[in-house]
Amino acid sequence: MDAVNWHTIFFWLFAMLACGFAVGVVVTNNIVRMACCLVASLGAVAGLFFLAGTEFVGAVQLMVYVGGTMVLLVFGVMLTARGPFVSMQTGGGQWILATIIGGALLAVLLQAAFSVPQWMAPKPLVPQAAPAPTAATLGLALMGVRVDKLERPDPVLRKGMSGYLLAFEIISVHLVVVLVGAAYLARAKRALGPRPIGLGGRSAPPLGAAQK
Amino acid sequence: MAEFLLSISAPAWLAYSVAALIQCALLLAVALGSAAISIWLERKVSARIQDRLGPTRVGGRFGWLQPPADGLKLLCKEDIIPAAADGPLFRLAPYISFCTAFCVFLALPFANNWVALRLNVGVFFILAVSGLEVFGVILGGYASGSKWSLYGAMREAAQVVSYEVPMALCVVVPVLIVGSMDLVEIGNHQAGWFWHWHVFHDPFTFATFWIYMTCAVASTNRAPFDLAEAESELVAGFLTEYSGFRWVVFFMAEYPAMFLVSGLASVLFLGGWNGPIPIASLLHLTPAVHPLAGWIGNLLGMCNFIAKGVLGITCMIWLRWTLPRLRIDQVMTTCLKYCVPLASAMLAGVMLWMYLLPGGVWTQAEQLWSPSTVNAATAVRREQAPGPPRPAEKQAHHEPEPMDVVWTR
Amino acid sequence: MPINQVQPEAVEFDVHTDEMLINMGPQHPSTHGVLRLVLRTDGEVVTEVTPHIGYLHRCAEKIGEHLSPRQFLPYTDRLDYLSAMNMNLGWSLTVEKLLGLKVSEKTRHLRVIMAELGRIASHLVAAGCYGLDLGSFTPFTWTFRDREKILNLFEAACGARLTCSYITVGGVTADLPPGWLSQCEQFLTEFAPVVDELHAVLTSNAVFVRRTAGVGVLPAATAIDYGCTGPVLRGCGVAWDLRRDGDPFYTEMYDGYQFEVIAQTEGRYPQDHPYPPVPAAACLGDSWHRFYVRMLEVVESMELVRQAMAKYAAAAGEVDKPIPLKKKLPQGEVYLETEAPKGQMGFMVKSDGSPIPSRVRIRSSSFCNLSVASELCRGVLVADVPAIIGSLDLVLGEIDR
Amino acid sequence: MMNLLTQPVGLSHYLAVSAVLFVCGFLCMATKRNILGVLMGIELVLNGANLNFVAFGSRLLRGGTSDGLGLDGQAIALFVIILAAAEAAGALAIALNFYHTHATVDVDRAEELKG
Repeated sequence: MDAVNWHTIFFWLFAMLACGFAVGVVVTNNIVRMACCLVASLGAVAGLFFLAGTEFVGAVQLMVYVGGTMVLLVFGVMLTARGPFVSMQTGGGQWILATIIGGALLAVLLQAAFSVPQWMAPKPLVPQAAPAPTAATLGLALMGVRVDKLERPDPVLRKGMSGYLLAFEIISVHLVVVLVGAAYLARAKRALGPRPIGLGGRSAPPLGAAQK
Repeated sequence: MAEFLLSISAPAWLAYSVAALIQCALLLAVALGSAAISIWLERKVSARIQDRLGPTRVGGRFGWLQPPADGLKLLCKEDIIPAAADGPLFRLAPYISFCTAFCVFLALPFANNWVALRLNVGVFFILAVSGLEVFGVILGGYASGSKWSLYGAMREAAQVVSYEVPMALCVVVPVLIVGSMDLVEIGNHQAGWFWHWHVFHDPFTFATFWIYMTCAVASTNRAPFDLAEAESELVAGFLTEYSGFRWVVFFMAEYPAMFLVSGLASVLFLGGWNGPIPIASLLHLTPAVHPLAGWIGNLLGMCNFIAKGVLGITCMIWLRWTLPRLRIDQVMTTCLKYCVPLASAMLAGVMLWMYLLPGGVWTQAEQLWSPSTVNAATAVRREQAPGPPRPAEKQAHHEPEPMDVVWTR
Repeated sequence: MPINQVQPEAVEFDVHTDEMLINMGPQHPSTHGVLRLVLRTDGEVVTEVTPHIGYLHRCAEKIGEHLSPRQFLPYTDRLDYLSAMNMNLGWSLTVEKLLGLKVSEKTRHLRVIMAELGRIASHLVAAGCYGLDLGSFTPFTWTFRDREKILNLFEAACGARLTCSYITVGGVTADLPPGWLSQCEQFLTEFAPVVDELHAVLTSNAVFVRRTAGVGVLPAATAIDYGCTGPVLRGCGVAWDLRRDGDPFYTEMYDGYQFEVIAQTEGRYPQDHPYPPVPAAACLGDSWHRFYVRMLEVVESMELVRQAMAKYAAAAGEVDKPIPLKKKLPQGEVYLETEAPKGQMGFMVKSDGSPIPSRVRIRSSSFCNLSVASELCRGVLVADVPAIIGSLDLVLGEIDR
Repeated sequence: MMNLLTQPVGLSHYLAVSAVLFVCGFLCMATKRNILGVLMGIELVLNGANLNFVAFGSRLLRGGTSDGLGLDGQAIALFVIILAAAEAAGALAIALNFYHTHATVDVDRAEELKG
């Protein structure tokens, strides 16, 4: 009772949330509820990131993933969710097959996760090794400067000072390309025929002016 | 708090739980209190604008008790869930909104180091979590099973996601000046007289502040950007089918969000707890003199901070009751064609300024006019700043400079 | 967003969604009563608007065929209930024309006072509600504050605020009480600066201009084809006002009055000077012009009230008393249109010689103005629908009768 | 139970959570017929992988002076998140287009290219 490990407690809390909602995503058939479960699951994973001491990644997860991507996804769900398409049943056979394969995969992964004794529990933290502010080092790493590697006592590990500038640039360009591409793809052309409206079929007023 | 409990030999788990609960309760009080005060303020300010008196009877002449009375009335209302609604999601949605609005307060500092959770990515955390509030609205709108609600939800999604971009760009500006995303550090960086505020740092930050306020109004869904609940178009938007308690919960999310964006504006641009006049340091109410004095100084700072937040809310209310509502395409145009490019330009401008003229306008001015009588705070700041612009022949060797700067923080 | 810039029929949408049919009304905050609009929408874009009416039908015309004209008068209050005085006037003049009755000078000027005050009251509602339609609540309270002052004047004159039944066949129900004219003068003095305030928060407000200028453009030819009248027609630049161009039996009521028809002709408004200039984005016939015409008419009506008060005070004699309740009507048929605040209000009375008309028909201005709504709302955004409907200034009591 | 709460949590536990997420995502991809459901499965899988990267890169979990992946883990996680966002945008555009042409979001109905 004397040594409640808060890290452990919150880990279990977030882990249960993440796993539970992930299972929820699988078992729900309603696409909107699936999206909600996914949001909750991803949010819990962000909590795990915070627990692991990577606050920046956690915040990015919340902002980009949960805030951005999921809104996008929900948007998509709403645009396409109509009556009969909201839930689509999958055949029992497929379910069984998928469960078997998934179960096998899970077993392998769990076995691997718990197979290394050093991974089971951390060695006591050396006070000096308390996590330094990550955002600045991470930012510098993205700009190609690896200040974190300077600290390494082992000269062998100090090698590979190169950061992620190229990757960063490529991803930036990639993002732009994807945005443009997505905007182009999502367009759908459709010509509206004249619709009978109200009285008389006279030519409509210059509505173009209404769109200024 | 926890340390105090530990010192009277309470068990560790109890000490931490109690401390956490107290902080939660305090934050909840702030969130709900800000909602109550904002609602009262909204009624009174709008009444004044409209040549009315507003609430005058509940709780004395000024109608102080109007918000609780409103709440009580709404709690007594019938709780309706439309037949076409998606029950669980419909019930869940308001709480998502409220929880995220409340969660943001975790990282909002009220005075020097008076913050529930001091994160080194505080600004970013706040932006990220406040962006989640839209989820409750989208879900509520979708789950209501009403077309008007769906419209509201769609508008909200489009608007909030878009306005996050310029808002983040604006928020980056103070972060750039301070070199930290820690809100406490950003606030402390502006200590002293009001000309140390970031809004007066240089012309670009001044412009950024107004862009930020525009985006803040838009991201909290206040008029003239209140398209998600536009009552003359969408009946009540995503709130159409909500009634009673759940409706209250949505409002309990909206008003704290207003306080939050004003509070964030105050920390980022308006000095946070550092007043126009540094009362605390003038009265020697600093921890260096006595811990209690520091505590009182912080209390004054908190009052200062809250006053700025309320001022921000008042401005938003003023705006709401003055302007007509924009159309959805105009809202998006404002964001994508004006706010984003302007904010980007301001960011670039601040970068340039930081490089060419480190420190703010007033630092430069002080330096120019009286180099000998620079006060201590400015000296410290100059020490942290990248130093005066170097002569042209040294410009070639400036590459390691930014790194040094960031790294020394 | 160049939607249907050239060819209104061929619309190309970017991300288009499923077509949705939405009921706007009859319980919608911005349909001004119980109008029901069925919107066919694609996302935010409205492709078709179909008005459905009749929720307020009270058989007014049929009732008129069972009552004598004076008994029918209170029913006319309920046609355009925002300007009951003008409805009373239209009906009374129609019956008077059938009777061949001429009212005295004093009565004539009193009627002008009331009709123009009614016009101001109605336009104030239109302006305030239009602000409300665009999401601005404050002007609404301001206009209603000043409308209340007009209603106070009405109450002082006839005892009723909304359903006045004051101008009646043959005259008015009672002469003005002592001190009424000075009260009215005081109101006009107090009200003049409010108009400027309204121009500040609405007419010249940047957001307001963006929401209304170029929205719902109604070409003059279409307006005439659909029978649009009143400020809707004058907003298209057609200088047509029955107070000047109407039936002589009606126009002679305004004999000796100085006023101009408010419409932008040759690129300018007659009262251009002290009011906000026409913004560059506005084009003739759009919602902004319709609103602007109403605001200018308010000022003009104030001027008319001032003139009428002077003439009334100067006129000798008594005001006319109403005709006997069951007075026999001469055989014949009369149709007369008057310039009500919302447009041309026409009453038709046919009599076979008995005190009770054998046929009563009412031509409602809002009805014709509404009919153009589906033309105006094609291809606009959802938010523009209230902006357009509001600019038509409809009142359902008059449409459904 | 109490034992569970007092014991420190190590890397393995994070890996286990990530495994669960990964498998759930996999199952989602395998069993959902809705194109958006499949997309959500992909997001889950990516998140499972991300959790691995972060856990391996975390000093807190390793303890001592060992850095493991160190900053690299975080950087890769960041890239994954950003690329996932890009992927979601692209996939959603495809889904919308698919919906417009087929009036359904059922992936089993996309069979024009079947030989």
